[in-house]
Amino acid sequence: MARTAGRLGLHVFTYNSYQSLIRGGHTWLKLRISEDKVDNHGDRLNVLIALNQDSIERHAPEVEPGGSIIFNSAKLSCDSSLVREGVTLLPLPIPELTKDMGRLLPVMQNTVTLGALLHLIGFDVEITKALLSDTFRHKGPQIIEQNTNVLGAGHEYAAGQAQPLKGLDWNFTHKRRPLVNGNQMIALGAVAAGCKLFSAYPMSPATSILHWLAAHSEKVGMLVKQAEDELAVVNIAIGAGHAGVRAMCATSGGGFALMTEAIGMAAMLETPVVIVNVMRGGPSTGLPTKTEQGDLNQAFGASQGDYPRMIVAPQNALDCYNTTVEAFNIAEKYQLPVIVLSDLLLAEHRSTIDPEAISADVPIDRGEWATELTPQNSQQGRFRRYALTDSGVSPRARPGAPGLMHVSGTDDHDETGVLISDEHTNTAIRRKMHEKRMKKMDAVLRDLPAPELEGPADAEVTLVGWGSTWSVLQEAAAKLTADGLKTNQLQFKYLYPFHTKEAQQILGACKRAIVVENNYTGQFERHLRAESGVTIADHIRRYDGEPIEPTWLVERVRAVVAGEPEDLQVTEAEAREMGYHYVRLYQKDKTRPGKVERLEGGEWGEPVWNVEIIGRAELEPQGNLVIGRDTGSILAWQPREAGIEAAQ
Amino acid sequence: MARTAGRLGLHVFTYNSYQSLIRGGHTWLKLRISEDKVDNHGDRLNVLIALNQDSIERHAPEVEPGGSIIFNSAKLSCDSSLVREGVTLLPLPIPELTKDMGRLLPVMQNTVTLGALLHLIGFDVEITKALLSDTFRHKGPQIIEQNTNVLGAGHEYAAGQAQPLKGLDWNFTHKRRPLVNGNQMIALGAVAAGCKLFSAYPMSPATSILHWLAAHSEKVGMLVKQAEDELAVVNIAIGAGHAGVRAMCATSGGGFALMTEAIGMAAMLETPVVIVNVMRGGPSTGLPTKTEQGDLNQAFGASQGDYPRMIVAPQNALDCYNTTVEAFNIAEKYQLPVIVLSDLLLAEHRSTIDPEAISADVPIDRGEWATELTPQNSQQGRFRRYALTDSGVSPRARPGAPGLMHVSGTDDHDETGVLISDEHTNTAIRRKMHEKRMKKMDAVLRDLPAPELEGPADAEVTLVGWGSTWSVLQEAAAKLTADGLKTNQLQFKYLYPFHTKEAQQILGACKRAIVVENNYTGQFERHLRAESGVTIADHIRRYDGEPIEPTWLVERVRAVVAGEPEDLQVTEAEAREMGYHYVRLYQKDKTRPGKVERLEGGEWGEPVWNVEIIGRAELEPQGNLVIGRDTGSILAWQPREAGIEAAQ
Amino acid sequence: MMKQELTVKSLDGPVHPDWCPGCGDFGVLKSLKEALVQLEIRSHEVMIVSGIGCSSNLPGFIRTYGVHSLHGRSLPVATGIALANHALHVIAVGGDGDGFGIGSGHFLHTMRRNLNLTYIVMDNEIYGLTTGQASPTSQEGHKTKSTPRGNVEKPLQPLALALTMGATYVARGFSAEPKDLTKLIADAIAHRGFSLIDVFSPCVTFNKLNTYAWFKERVYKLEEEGHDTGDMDAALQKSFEFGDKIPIGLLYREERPIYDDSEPILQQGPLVDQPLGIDKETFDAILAETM
Amino acid sequence: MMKQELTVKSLDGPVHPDWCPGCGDFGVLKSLKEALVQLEIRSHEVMIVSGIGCSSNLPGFIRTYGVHSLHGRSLPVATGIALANHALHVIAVGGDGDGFGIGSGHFLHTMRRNLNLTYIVMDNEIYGLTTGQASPTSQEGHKTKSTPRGNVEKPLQPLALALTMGATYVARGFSAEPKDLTKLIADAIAHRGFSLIDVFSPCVTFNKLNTYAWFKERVYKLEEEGHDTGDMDAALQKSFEFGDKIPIGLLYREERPIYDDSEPILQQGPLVDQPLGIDKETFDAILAETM
Ligand SMILES: Cc1ncc(C[n+]2csc(CCOP(=O)(O)OP(=O)(O)O)c2C)c(N)n1
Ligand SMILES: Cc1ncc(C[n+]2csc(CCOP(=O)(O)OP(=O)(O)O)c2C)c(N)n1
Ligand code: SF4
Ligand code: SF4
Ligand SMILES: [Mg+2]
Ligand SMILES: [Mg+2]
Repeated sequence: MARTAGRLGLHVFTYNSYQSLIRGGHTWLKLRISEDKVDNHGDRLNVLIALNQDSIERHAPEVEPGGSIIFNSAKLSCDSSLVREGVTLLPLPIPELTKDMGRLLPVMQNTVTLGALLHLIGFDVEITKALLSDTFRHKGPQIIEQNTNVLGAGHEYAAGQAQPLKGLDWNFTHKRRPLVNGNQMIALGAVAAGCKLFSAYPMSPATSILHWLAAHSEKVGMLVKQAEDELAVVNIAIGAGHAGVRAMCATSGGGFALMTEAIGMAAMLETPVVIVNVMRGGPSTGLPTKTEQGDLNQAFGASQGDYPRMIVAPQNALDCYNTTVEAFNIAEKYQLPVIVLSDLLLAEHRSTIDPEAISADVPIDRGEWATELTPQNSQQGRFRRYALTDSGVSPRARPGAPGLMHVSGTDDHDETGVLISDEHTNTAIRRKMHEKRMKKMDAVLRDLPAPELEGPADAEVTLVGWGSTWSVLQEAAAKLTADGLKTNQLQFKYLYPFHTKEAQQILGACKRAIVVENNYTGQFERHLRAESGVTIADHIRRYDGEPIEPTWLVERVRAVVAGEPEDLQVTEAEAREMGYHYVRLYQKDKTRPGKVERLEGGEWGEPVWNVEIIGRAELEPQGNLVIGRDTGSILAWQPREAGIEAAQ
Repeated sequence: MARTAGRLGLHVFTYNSYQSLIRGGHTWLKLRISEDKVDNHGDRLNVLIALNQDSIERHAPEVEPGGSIIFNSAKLSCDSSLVREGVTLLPLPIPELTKDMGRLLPVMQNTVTLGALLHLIGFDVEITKALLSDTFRHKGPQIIEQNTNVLGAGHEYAAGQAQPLKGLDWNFTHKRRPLVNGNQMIALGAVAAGCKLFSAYPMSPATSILHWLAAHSEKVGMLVKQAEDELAVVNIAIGAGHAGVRAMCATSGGGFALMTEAIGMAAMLETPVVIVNVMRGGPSTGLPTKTEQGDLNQAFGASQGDYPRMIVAPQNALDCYNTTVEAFNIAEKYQLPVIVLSDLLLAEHRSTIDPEAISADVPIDRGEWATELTPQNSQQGRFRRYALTDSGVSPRARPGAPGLMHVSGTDDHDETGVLISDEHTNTAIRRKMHEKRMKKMDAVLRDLPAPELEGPADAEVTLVGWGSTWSVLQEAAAKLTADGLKTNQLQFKYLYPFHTKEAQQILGACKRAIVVENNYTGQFERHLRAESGVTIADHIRRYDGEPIEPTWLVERVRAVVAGEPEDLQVTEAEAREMGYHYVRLYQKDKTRPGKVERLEGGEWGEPVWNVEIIGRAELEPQGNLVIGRDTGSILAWQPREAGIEAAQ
Repeated sequence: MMKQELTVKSLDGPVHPDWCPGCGDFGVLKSLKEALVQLEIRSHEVMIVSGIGCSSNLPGFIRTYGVHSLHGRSLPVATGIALANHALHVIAVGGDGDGFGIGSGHFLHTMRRNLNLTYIVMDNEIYGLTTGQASPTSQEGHKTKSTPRGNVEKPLQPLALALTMGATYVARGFSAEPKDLTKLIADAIAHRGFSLIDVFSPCVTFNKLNTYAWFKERVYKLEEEGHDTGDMDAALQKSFEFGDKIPIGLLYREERPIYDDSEPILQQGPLVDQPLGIDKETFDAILAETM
Repeated sequence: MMKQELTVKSLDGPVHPDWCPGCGDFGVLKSLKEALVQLEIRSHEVMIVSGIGCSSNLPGFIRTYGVHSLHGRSLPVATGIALANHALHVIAVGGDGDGFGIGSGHFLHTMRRNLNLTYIVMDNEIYGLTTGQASPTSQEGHKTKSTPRGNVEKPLQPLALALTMGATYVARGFSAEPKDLTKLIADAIAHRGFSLIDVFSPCVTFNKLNTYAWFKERVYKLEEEGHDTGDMDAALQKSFEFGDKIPIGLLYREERPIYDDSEPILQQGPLVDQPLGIDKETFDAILAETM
């Protein structure tokens, strides 16, 4: 579907919600289509395609008036109490529609619904047919035919039953655009930047970089190595970097923790390496398939002592490409580790990019190299690998080059690499060598563009964000501005070294800033304060595993501006979610939450939600679940009759 | 010597400088004796005992007027140009003095000099003799006799040659005081707190905790386990903590890096554990035997995501004891990891403590436990190990207790421990569970005493420090105050959670604050700003591996107050140090630095030091070493004659 | 509530396993429950520790104490628990990636210690949870998502490694042979010392090479061949057999003193039951050492 | 300057080794230099990678390229270097704690890969640099600072492990037998594939048990016993011999394809010499996959 829209010349963004398990769970996919570039999945629903009863119950209420709900009427039903006014139902009798088309694979259900969807949103069914032909080419004409027939059946049936949605007036440019996710762009960026070795150990949501590069390895001339653990992974990359090739590795938070000691080593050896941390929900194993911007503390605090490095957080899929290229250049020019902080939102969600915006021809700066021993670069005939220079950068030598032999060590050392902790700890050399290493931070900063305000200069509100949330903030700011509250945006991409002065200047001039981020403690807000001294009083944070969404954000901004205190109580929708979890555990799928009532709940020590649990089939009440509004605790299960499992 | 002073009822502090190698290198020991409690080694030298020529050359100029230099005149000589006026030389003809005492071990040279020292500082030689008898009891009477004779010989000879130093008028209380270092106090604190399992992998400067506990294991009933690496170490400790015993592990920065993933796990499992990081010079392997306060970033940034934990930095040896006890109580009460940030300065340097100040009888708070399943602590017959409570603390169950079976997982989970990322990621439960965990931070903070100003309330200058530098700052503040610049001190021990409000209030009222710390980037200064928004403009930092010393600090404070810009140029003494390194490498020990001259050095692109290198025996000039004053680079070696190895 | 009925059903966890239908791990879970019932071990006396992986989800599916720890760290966590409370039956479980890849260092050294631990590895020759990359036991030539041209590393032989490192009970099971597997697990739990059971537990979703059929064609039972489980040389030889014929059953068993035997502190009962702190006399004696 | 005289002296590092007088590591350093001279390898073509430990200080004492990396990580760093530039002779060196303790996981998996690497372990059965704790090869009963009542863990047998994991050149040296050691090292460097030489290299300061005399009493030369270095079973048997008699010399040697052979990218020469970036055509083709 996304690719159909892409071929029609529309912009697409998809968001895929799935669980850390192989099968089952509640998984869904959001797809957003627009004529303009979209970099987030939004949070309004026009069409819901429900593949199971659960999806209907949970998402039907989200469909906007004027929208539609498509489902297989042979298996599912949609209670009209669940939908808002103005929403039309489009039940498809799938077995009937496809009965003449041979034995269908279960996934072909989806193809029927896709056909119906194409009608609803006014797309050309032939384009999708062509796409299916491309996709199933290797499976032979029979499969292609079956698929296109099934698609056609859905399309036709829908055309007979429902009107296309109103207000959708596409301008199909038919311009083809790549539909990519951030992980692909990091992988491709590494290829273009001349990375020759990629090492990895699988870890969601970074794994697809490994998969993509392994699959393309020969074609692009990159050696891809899975190793025994992340300790090996990062040390292999550093070894390769030391030998003179561009090398990268990728992981998520837990794997990154194992890499930290070696990151400090890279800085000490002055060896370039690019380390990608695709963040997911933490702490610990956390929420392996959910998004979070939760590893800034870890990235900054990686390894012991003070050492030079860069931390950068790309802002959208295309930026993943450019950031990766830049990461290699900084890493080699300054001979230090570069940490790229991406996240699950960027990594797994595909969007269209303009082909003009991306080019194979990228700048490559490999930094300073010595090629032979000279009086200037040597001391008593030995190469001064760690020459104390003004810039902090000392020319490297490629191992294998005649005459330039030296030892790079993790103990502190003199200009030729001789350990100063070994022979006689030398405080004077230590001081200057340490200063030399740290000097590079100033130079790196000078290479990086400063953050800039986007949107109206005279805004009432400035949304401050970092990394992947760029487009969400942008859209929210635009909406708020359109609705009368002038809002602009300051997005930080370069986290370390930090543009202290610029941050102070820009934020000092803002009327009211709000930091928006996808974590609990406000790691960036703290980082900003630490680096610039700028304290921002207001913040909006999300830490339930879901990305920040534009409409959600707009509402929160309004609440902040109105001075409404943050309400951490369990919402009605959340109480319902908790109810789903409870009945799934203890009543299998025979029941579901019904009415949800707010009680003062004196006897419970806190206000509570009283969630009625009803039978899924007959909708008969089965009992009540009492959920604390403050704590979120399941305080009691009160069965209507003793039948359904006993009280706690 | 230190113990002699201890037995005389004096206070002692020793500082031991050694290298990361087993043999050789330039090692020295500083010993400070006082009637009042001393917690640092100071930085003035009254008596120098030189065991080799190097020590004379390097340290003779440091001896204060009125002081004395003791050395073996059979092997060493002291050029009078090296000493300040008013310093007396006390050369000991050791072979002669001891020629009738049988074959001496080389270390007995030291015993002779010790005898001489006792005379100089007016100590009773008999006390030391008794100590030697105690020490060598297991070696038999012959050895004891030999040792006491040798000591006596030194004492007698000195008595015949020199007057005791002036101004030393000891009040010997003969009160015996334990002479301990921070590592011993951490070990003993763990014992007293009821730690039953200690796991470790050797790493300087934490190793002596392992040695001490291994040696005392049976006596104190603690299981001590060396494991294959730090990953195993921390996970063993967490496993033990989970099973219900108090458990601790200890390491330094590099080992800590390997522990970080598991620290996040402990927070997620809500398992108590105490992790000691004895900091040393970084980054990477760095300066293994030198001190630094360089791991605050790492401690704070350990592991991915947001999670509750405490970070605490003890302030002296005695405080190591109390801090360790407190660490266990916080860890168990709040079911979270506690990181103790000690450093080499505390760990390896011994000082006397008052025996009354330390007691075996310490408070032990094991937190909340469930002992049986009740309707309140269960749900559908299953223990709610992670009950969502107001305080954030959920009562634990000891594995093995009937009825309370549950699974503790690192994926996020519901109240009974069922993974919410597994069945159906539940954003509502996630949100409340995450909030519950983080709530503990507020509760921990309430348990911790806030930092307080020490010294005059109306001071002109406030020295702000953290952890081990407490006594150095205190002494410097006292000196400055005595010299007319009223100075007080604010020392931070609790780093996370942080006393934000108190820090703001206290520092807001200070006239001029200066942050003093033992690292390059000012990790605490940044932490303070991040946690409290308080920006302190002035700082004094040391990062050459040596601890901050009171007189050094006093001078720096004066410079800061006078508005003198920080000068990072190589000092004359440092140029000399660099010279020593150079000649050791390339001219073995045949030469040494002589005159050091400051040149503008136009041709070198920076001002330079011209260090004359002279023969050690004849003091004849051999050539010049040109050292950049800005970069510290060895710019050239200009041999006087072509004889000594060729130019670079 | 305290009284426990010893049935497989009573050991059911709160949730139904979310493994793919047909996953080999179902068989391992079932055999483990049956072994516990056979041994009449009460469920609160059991602690099951896992790492991360499909197989490592097992503790959530059985009603005992459990820790679902970090990828690769089940053995050190289990070690800590076993040292702290040796009255518990501590069982570590996990996958081949977890135990033989990222956890391989711990695997080696835990065996040297001969702690009283049972270690069950659900060996599917693949990384399941991360959707199908080569594992340390993947065969040469196996095309996976991380080795699209075929794996080129020699597969690790867990049983050979265990024998080399001093494990005192070394066996291989197959989740399609539930009776044998149950007996192997029961004997392993009863064994005093470190026991390893490497279980062929097919991943039906991501390993299309080492399927049930593939194993069925190849496995044969050591028991039926008169293999001498006390003969280290014979065991070593069998441990390398991995081709057209692959042995299952008990390879080797030996009685050796366990770690606890040589640790005086543990002679006084479980650590967790021992008193906290230090008496004044000992304390003063220790301080006196420093004066 | 470019012209290199191939003498042991020309391989001297900038500093004299700071090992204790009598330390076994002196012998290893000397044999390594001699092996390089014998093989006529130019010093700039050699990369020596170590971890942390007394033994790991070796790269500082020889004039070749060197990386003195992290404790336990010499093999992955060496792997990265060898993959990046297989024209270099990559030699990893370090101690028993470094290689068999904290680095044991890498040790196993590097051998599975059969990269063209030489690994020399200076095995002194102790942690030297940290002043004397038990190492994985410390013997049972050995009293060290961390095991004051005697070590209770079964010592790891590096050679058995290497054979089990597929190393293709497995040998043991003794630093007091410099001629044999030189030959073992030279052959190992010349060997195509992963070679391990476990060298008894006594720590005269902290290991008072496994002294020169202790080893001299026990070691015997495999060569002189007619040992067949192509016989895996015989090698395995010898690899466990560690008592009154301990074999030294080459245990096993085998020619197997090395990692590079199966990696098409490396057929085009060292990675470090290959062009950077991607041509427009391939780039466009890749983008087209996503449209
Ligand atoms: C430190 C770390 N690295 C990587 C991962 C990602 N990860 C989760 S499970 C797994 C491998 C699973 O394979 P295996 O242990 O064989 O278990 P299976 O799923 O096959 O049962 C990996 C790599 C992780 N959770 N933590
Ligand atoms: C991560 C980490 N843990 C611990 C250490 C401390 N450490 C340095 S060397 C060493 C062991 C040395 O033993 P071995 O490898 O046998 O070398 P040897 O000194 O005996 O030659 C240890 C534990 C370290 N540097 N890094
Ligand atoms: S992916 Fe494989 S291992 Fe995981 S549950 Fe499915 S079949 Fe089992
Ligand atoms: S401590 Fe031991 S291993 Fe280290 S240099 Fe001395 S003798 Fe060698
Ligand atoms: Mg597996
Ligand atoms: Mg060793």
